[in-house]
Amino acid sequence: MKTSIRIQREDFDLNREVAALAGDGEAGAVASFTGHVRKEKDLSTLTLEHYPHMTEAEIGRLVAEAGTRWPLTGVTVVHRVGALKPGDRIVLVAAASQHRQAAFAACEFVMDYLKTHAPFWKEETRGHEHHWVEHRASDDETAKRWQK
Amino acid sequence: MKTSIRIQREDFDLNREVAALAGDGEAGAVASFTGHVRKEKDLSTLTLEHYPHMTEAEIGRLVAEAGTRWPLTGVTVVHRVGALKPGDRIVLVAAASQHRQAAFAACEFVMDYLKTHAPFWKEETRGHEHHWVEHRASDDETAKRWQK
Amino acid sequence: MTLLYFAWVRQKIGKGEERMAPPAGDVAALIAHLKNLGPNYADAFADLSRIRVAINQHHAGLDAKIGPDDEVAFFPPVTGG
Amino acid sequence: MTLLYFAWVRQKIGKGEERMAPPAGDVAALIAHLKNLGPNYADAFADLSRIRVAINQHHAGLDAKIGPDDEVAFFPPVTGG
Repeated sequence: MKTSIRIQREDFDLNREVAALAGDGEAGAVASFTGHVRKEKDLSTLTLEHYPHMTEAEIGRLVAEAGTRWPLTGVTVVHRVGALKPGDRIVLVAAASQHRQAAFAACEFVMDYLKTHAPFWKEETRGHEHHWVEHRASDDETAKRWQK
Repeated sequence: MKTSIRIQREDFDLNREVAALAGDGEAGAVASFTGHVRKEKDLSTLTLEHYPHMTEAEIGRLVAEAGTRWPLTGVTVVHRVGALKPGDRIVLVAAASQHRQAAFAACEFVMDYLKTHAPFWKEETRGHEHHWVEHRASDDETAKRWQK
Repeated sequence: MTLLYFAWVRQKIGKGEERMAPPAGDVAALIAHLKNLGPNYADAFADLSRIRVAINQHHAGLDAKIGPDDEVAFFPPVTGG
Repeated sequence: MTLLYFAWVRQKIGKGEERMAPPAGDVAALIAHLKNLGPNYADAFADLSRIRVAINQHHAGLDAKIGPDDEVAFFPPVTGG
């Protein structure tokens, strides 16, 4: 399974990421998820902090677990950090397989666990106010559906 | 709900399609699926034929149904026709929402029904042999899970 | 009535489109009529389990009624995506 | 022992990283030790339901044992993705 996990400030190129997973036809199905900064009243900046090294390690563990659950040919996770604006892309999770349902399930699984396990924190800037985004209990509930 | 359905010979730009759905932050979540021509022994070309007008109409009905089932801000479907090579992209289905699970479910729903309902046919070329791809009964089974 | 044929149905019949004024009835009656037009039609419609039908660009069954202004399409089970 | 703090835990304590040789024990004992170091620590650890822990870059619980060579991180529940 080809695995690529990157934490970076820069944006990513979806065409390139999906092409790398599809290869010359090794995978027939690529499911992707992109998370974007929502437009909200007065929100000017969303700043992402993370725990270097643990982030990559934790996502690596989630991706490896996905590889044991579904027949995947590759998984790519790119998560941005630093200051982002409404509409900016925050995260990409893409999973490739010969089987459509495996690609979808793995993509959703990695995304759900990334939300609950990967050490990132979002701080919102609204006018002169800064505040840390609260973790949502609903994300914990969503992730629980994958428990065996 | 922003809807874009296109049948075309040309490839598509994933960055542009996803950006159009995310807008300036109207949607926080975009789930995408791309189907690619698989590399198989002796397969040189996969040629796609369709039923013009019905294709767009049928996909439009699937997308409208998805819009009644999930809170979506937009859906884009691009399906290529003509002669494709291994690794080439065949289809894009992308669904945008404020909610991650809605985006994933709608994307998978549209893809499943497109496979069983949209009037496309694939012909494989292997050496000097041409043959029409057989419909897979497993696709019908997969689509049945969405029946209410 | 406009008749459309796609994929191997088109290849077996030898054309993609034709206009016709068949006897009134349902899709099954139309197919019975077509099968009498020649061995190419008889070959295309030899196994109805492999034939799908659309009327005016909506999927339909063999028992659907059709009239002179309808567009009726015959094709194999779809294989897109 | 290396201690790391992230997000508002970092802001309340006033630093992101420090080295320390606390008494041996589990994470809960370490937190009790830290809370005695000053009001900034006491504030950061006032509500343990809002604190998450990692030991050597693996999520861990308050009852996990820790030693002098460990990297222990404290942070709020995560909000990435």
